Amino acid sequence: MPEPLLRVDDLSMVYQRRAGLLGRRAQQIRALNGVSFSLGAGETLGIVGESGCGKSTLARCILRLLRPSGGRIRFDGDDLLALPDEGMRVMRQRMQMVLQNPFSSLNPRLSGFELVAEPLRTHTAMSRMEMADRVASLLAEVGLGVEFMSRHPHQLSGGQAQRTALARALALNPDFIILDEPTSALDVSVQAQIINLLLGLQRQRGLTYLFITHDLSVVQHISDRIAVMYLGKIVEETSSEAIFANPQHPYTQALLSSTPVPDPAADRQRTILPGAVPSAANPPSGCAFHTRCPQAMDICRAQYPAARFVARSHRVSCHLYDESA
Amino acid sequence: MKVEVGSTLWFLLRDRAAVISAAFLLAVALAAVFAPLLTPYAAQGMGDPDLGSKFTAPGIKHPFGTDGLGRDQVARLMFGARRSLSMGVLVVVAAMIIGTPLGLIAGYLGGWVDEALMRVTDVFLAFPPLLLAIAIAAALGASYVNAVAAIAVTWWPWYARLARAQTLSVRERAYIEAARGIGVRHRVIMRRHVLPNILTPIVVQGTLDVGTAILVAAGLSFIGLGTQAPYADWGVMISDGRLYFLSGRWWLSTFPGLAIFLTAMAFNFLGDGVRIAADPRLRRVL
Amino acid sequence: MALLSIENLTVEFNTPFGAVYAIRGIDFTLRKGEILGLVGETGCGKSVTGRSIIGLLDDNARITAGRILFEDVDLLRLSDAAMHEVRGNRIAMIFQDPATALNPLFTIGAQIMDVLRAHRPAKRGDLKTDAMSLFADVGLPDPAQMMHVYPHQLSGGQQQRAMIALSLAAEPDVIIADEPTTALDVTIQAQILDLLRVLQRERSISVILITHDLGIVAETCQQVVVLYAGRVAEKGAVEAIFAAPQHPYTRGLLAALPRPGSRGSDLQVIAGAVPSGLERIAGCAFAPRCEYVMEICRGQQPAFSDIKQAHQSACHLHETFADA
Amino acid sequence: AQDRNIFVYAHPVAFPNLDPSAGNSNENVVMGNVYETLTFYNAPGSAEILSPKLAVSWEASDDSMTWTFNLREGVTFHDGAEFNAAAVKTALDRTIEMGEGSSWIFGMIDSIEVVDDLVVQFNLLYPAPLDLVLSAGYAAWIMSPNAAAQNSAWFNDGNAAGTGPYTIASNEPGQRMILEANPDYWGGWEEGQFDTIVFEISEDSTVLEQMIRSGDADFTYSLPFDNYAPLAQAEGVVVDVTPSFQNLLILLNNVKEPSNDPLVRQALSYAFPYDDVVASLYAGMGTQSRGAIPANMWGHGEDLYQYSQDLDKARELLAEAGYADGGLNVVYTHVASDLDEQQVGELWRASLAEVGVDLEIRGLAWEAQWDLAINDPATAQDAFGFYWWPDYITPNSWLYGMFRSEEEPFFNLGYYANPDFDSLIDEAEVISGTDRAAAEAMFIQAQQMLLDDAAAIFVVDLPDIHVIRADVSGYVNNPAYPHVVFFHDLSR
Amino acid sequence: MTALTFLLRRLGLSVFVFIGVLVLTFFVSRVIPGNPAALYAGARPRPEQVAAIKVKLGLDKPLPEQFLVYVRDLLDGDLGESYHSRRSINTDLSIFLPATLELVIAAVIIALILGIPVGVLAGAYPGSVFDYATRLAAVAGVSVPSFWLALIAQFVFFSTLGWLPLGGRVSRDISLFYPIAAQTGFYIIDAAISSNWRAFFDALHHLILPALVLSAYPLGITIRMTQASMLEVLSETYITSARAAGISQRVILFKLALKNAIMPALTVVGLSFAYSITGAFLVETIFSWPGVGKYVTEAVLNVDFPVIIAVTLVVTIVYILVNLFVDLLQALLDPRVRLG
Ligand SMILES: Nc1ncnc2c1ncn2[C@@H]1O[C@H](COP(=O)(O)OP(=O)(O)OP(=O)(O)O)[C@@H](O)[C@H]1O
Ligand SMILES: Nc1ncnc2c1ncn2[C@@H]1O[C@H](COP(=O)(O)OP(=O)(O)OP(=O)(O)O)[C@@H](O)[C@H]1O
Ligand SMILES: [Mg+2]
Ligand SMILES: [Mg+2]
Repeated sequence: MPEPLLRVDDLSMVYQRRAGLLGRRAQQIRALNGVSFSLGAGETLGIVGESGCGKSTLARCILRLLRPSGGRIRFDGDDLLALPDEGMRVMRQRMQMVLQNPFSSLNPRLSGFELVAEPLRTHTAMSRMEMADRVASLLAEVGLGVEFMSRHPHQLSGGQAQRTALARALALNPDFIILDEPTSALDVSVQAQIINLLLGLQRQRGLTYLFITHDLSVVQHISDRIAVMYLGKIVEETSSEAIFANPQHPYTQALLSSTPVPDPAADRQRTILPGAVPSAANPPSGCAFHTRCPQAMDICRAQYPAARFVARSHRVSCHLYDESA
Repeated sequence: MKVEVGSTLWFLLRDRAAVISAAFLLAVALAAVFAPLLTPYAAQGMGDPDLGSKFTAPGIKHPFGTDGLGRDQVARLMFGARRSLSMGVLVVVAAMIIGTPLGLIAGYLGGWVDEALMRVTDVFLAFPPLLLAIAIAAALGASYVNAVAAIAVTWWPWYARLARAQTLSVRERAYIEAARGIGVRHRVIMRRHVLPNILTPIVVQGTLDVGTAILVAAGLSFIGLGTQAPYADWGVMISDGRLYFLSGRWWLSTFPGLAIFLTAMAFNFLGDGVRIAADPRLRRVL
Repeated sequence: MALLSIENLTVEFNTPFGAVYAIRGIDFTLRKGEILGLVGETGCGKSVTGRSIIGLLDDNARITAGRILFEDVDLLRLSDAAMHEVRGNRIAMIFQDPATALNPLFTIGAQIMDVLRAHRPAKRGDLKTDAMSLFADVGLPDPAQMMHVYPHQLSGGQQQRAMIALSLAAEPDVIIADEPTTALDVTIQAQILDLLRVLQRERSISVILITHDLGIVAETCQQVVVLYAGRVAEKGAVEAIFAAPQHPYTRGLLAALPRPGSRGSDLQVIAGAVPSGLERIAGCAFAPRCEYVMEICRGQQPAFSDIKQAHQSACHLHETFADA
Repeated sequence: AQDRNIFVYAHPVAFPNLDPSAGNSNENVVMGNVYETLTFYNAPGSAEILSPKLAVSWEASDDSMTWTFNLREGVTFHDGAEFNAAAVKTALDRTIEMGEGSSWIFGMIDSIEVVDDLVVQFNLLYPAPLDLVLSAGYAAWIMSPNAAAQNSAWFNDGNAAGTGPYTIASNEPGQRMILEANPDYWGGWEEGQFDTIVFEISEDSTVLEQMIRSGDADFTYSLPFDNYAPLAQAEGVVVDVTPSFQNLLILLNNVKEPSNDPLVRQALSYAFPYDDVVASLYAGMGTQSRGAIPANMWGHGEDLYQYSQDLDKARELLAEAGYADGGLNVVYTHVASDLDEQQVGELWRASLAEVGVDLEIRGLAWEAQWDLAINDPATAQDAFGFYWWPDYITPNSWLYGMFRSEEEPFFNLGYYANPDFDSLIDEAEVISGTDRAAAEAMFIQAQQMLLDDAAAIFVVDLPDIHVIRADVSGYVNNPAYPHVVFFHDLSR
Repeated sequence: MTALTFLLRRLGLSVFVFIGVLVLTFFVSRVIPGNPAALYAGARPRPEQVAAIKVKLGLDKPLPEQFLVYVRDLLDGDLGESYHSRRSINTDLSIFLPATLELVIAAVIIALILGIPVGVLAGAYPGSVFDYATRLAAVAGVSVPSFWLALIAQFVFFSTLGWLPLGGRVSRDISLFYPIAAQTGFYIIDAAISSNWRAFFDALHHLILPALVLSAYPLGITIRMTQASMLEVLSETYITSARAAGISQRVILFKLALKNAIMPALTVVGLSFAYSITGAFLVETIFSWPGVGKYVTEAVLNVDFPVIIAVTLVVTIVYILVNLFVDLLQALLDPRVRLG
């Protein structure tokens, strides 16, 4: 098996939040707790999970916008965590990111040209003319005309802004793009446009995506494989088809049943999970899900279930499958 | 605070108080600049006495009367405007130039740099400002420039604080993270992404502050630590006239006082106008 | 029985760039005890409709035409004082982000007692019992404790429950819920929607549920009104509309949703973008994006077709069909 | 209690230091009524220069080296202690030992001896007019031995024990001080005298003026000169103008370019607008100085040369000094809060501009101004606005104080150095006790040297201007005790 | 975390600020030109005297050593002696500080009592005539030079109308016949606790004009801040939701919104309070009010640096305390702020 493009091993991240007015007492927030996965070139991995489960933290750690507190990240053979700062800065040419809210991820003071040209300016020695050409072709690639070079973000619609953000991410011909909820802020009709665009780009350029979202139906549409996160851990990972057809983890099952289906005739036997997602500052013992799990057992309170393969490339962390392993 | 220049201007122009204020300030500035052309008493404006018309009450010849050395008060006011206005503006500009980068760096870099810079700022903030200004002006010697420097020294921490607070919020914006994700250097991020986005509230604050700076400068001049004779600024004029105020020569302090009052008001209205116009949440006022 | 009916409601906003035509004449009816879904994309006027009903539009709003009949009284003609009586008492409202809709500086208990007090002067003891029973009704744990808890000490779902308790305090007939679950996680969303359904059933409260999620409408509502650019595109019973959407916009919306099993394929899209609120629209607002667009669409605004009583669509296509 | 006879003195500054050994400033207005000196300097125009106070008579040895004072009998201090020779020695020894304030006026005293209960003898180091010295308005006060044992803080907390007609009843620092009559005063009391004195302190002359106008105060001074004329018209108010012992000079820097050139100094003197200053700034109430020593003092020379404004002459002199085309910059410093000094500068500047001299006016704190002058003559100001008044009343105070050359100048801040001048005034001082006429001639000759050298610009002999309510009788200004009102002399 | 430990921690942090101010003042005050020994010596000292005093005061020693000596005395609670008045600074401040505090507190109370309701209403009815009038008043308040306003006020209320006294803290008659027994140094309080009502009303009478003049700035600020934060708060969703729940305008404005809006106003008023203590000096001079501002201004002009340092330190402490108070108040008002 060839080395995957991205390989994350046992990644963990603890935020030290200063508490109180003086900030003398640190509060520890375990945002990531032993996350491992790998991603082959040209593949799309979807990450789903509820708010605060650590999706964005994962993205930031991979790009090393944050320094993880443990684990390893290998990108195309390089150990990202071992790279010097300047090396990492250069490495970022190959890995880009598109964020949830297109408006807040575009500097309101810059024009479309300046925004898209910024990566070029940072990493290449192109002349302004060359940059203008390149920006125009990038904009065309995401479906925007040259007039968008002079538009400022507030003059854009949500879809246009997200396209601009994409053009910016594509500027340096990256291999790998992290998409952190790129469509959550958009309307359905616009969401469809962006998803189509992403799919098209992937086909043309052979891009590798890490696609983060909390919307199961979106993620399954675009991903080859899906990882479900709960409170800093991946609880289940399998192919996009299997997640719908054969969800194993009780959380995944609940998630599926909670997701509204636009069909009043659909057969509805909901599992409504009680309670709220526990705080990462203060996670439950054992399996973090046991506080809400309809099938919780004694062992769940005491011990975190190790990941097991219930099928080929179907990984679950749940004590329910202890025997079957 | 996202600013759309167009709509800000539109709202600003709808704010009658701000427009009148801007017009008033423009008039004062023009009167100051073209004072030699506008008054027949230009030499008196710059200090030459005319003992023959000492303490003339306001009348046709001298609409605002004359002072103890017989100088036309209108001319004195016009020439005084040069100093009073420029003192206010220079103080604020100097304070901004010192404070903004410090606050930006502290806010952006955080950590011990922030800690150190902010503690220094705290010390300057805790220092009674007028007292510090007086002490510095006294230490440097009384003069126009020193008064500006003295007040600016007490003023920059406010801008450092404001710039830091703004930076802290801008730093959390996704576009900063996006820029870092692209690999843009910190220096460039600070200059290109943070600075322009924190500038609006700082400039708004600056506009508001000019009025107050003029007041403080007038206070320093009032106790003799500002502009030196034979020149005068408005604070000096109030101070010089004060001894005679209740003894029938009311015009000496009244007019320069009014000048300061109206000018400070105009800056406040203008600043308020800009603040409101630039902040969509506040636009309801108009 | 029509509890609330909106007739030709038209709302504009004054802005520096001219008038924003937020609502361009909408009609729909809410019946007693039903949940009506108001769906549409961003900016199509959902919230403005909701706020018009309860009389809390921004200061720069102008209602230029229409009536809002509540038990046959036109709310738009009520005096401030009379409208004040309606608010909370007869019609209540829940907001999108419970974190911002609760006053951070007062305990949940204090806030609910303020509402109770506003509607019937009573002794503190009574208020407290009532407040606690309301907390119990919306499924908040430990109601007594809730009296002393501040909003930030609750989770998002609990905050929204508290908000719902607040809106129930004066036993209103209608609750307008403006995207009550958009800020919440799916699992929590399911809880809240469930709560709304229970309340509707048990107290026979009518609900206007504003959302942009067709899934929620399908699962929760009996009736649905689809808005597009400040107009009603299609309205009717949920089953009818989802089974056979008539308006090209509704069809487009449904088709644009990713569905299980469609992985990797291109989604259907509605080309173009929603018209700006600044534009006056002569014909059908959807015409520029409509794949079935005809000559007439650009010049004349379509009226509702009477497909069935329970299902109406504003599209010339059906008129053509009907004529034909 | 309201039937008290109250006199209100609206006073322009707070009392800095109430220790009679150390205070040498405005607190003299309190000291002069609470404490007394051995001798008293009479107001000019009296038959005698001195009159007895706590001493009833005194005599000097022929060489003026030993002075014997016979003290007044039956005097007690406020604290009950008896006034006698020992008390005098204790008090003056304290002052000399502390060495603060004006105590240096006792520099000639070698020792003080108690000869008898009421006889005290002073042995001097060099001949000096000790009777004059002991009449001084500063440092010569006699306090009770108990008080002498206290430190400055005790006095400054509002305590006092002298022999004077009044005692301090209460002190609200910075605001108000109340004196009450000492019923046992040796001078006795008569009907109509004031039993309560209130000092109302306000730095704001406007307040002072309003108080005297409205009858809220009986006495004040230090109003702007321009305000006296209208005030004199007001009913029930008398504006009392008499010559003082104080004058205003502008010390010119005698060692620094360009004013080290006598021609330049003369030109500066000729360019000074004397008439405008006297007539306009001082509202005609002062007189242009003639030499250094004011007119009401012996040693004043009525025939001395007096500069007057003559711009042509000034131009000529400048041309002669090599400044035909102007290009001369002169820095004038004044006390920042002193509007009179400032306006002197403004008027002078306008005149100087006409002869091509550029005057820069700089207002400074007195300490800063003094510091600038004393540090280094090369960086000092060129012209220094300067008031002078004598510590005890002798003409040499002006000449010695401001113009005698010194190793390290202290108040000779124009750095005037002329050995002939020095020896002349030294000799005059020695003979002044024995041959007043000869000494006076020598002082006048010395002043002529100053005028020839244009060592300074002698601007104006200042008046003492006091405003007093008309219904108060018995007031006579005594410039030897500046602004002191001897309340015991007054009645309503 | 209890309020006590919070206080202790905050104070701990303040110590740094305090030391910074101390160092800064000490060295700034020593570079002011002038000769403190000469000042100490009196009006016209002899060179020998000055030299002797220099030694006596330790001014001949190197600066760091002088600083250490100063700090040692300071730790003993001794602020030193004024070179100018030769009085103990502790005593002086015990007289002048209460005088200033009395004035400044009165001004701040006026500002809050008047400013908050006015600001609330102005914020509630934007665009109304009342709003415009209020804006004008608020801007006028922050723009008027206090020393000029003081002159005008004297002209109107003393010279023209004769209603109020020209200056001072109490009338002479009170000092002579009904003296106030000093306890706190606040005349109003001292007179009240000794039931000296004549003195009480007289002191109040003297306080009105300077306090009003001094309140112009904090009043303007209070109105402005309250109005601005009201505007902001009133557009918050929780206010809309309170309206939707049918809560009356009065409750919304003065209970629900005000609690959210009041903090910024209190914060700036707190700051202006601390600053007024020295900033009030012009007004103090004009009203012959024997306060700290006047005291320290004179000290600066006289290079009386023990006084300069002492007053700076005292004002810094007041500043720190006021800030602390405002923080505590905020913690009290806002449950989200944890006293951690
Ligand atoms: N800078 C930070 N400091 C401290 N804690 C943080 C920080 N950023 C995130 N967290 C915490 O870490 C946890 C994971 O946050 P993260 O943003 O990765 O979640 P997410 O899955 O992206 O959620 P969402 O769906 O809301 O975007 C949360 O509990 C969050 O509160
Ligand atoms: N105060 C206002 N001033 C100007 N325009 C407004 C105002 N409030 C709303 N609008 C405009 O009215 C239109 C309808 O807004 P509304 O808030 O009802 O949309 P919505 O359907 O609720 O959208 P969303 O899903 O984003 O909440 C939008 O174009 C909006 O910009
Ligand atoms: Mg996230
Ligand atoms: Mg909405």
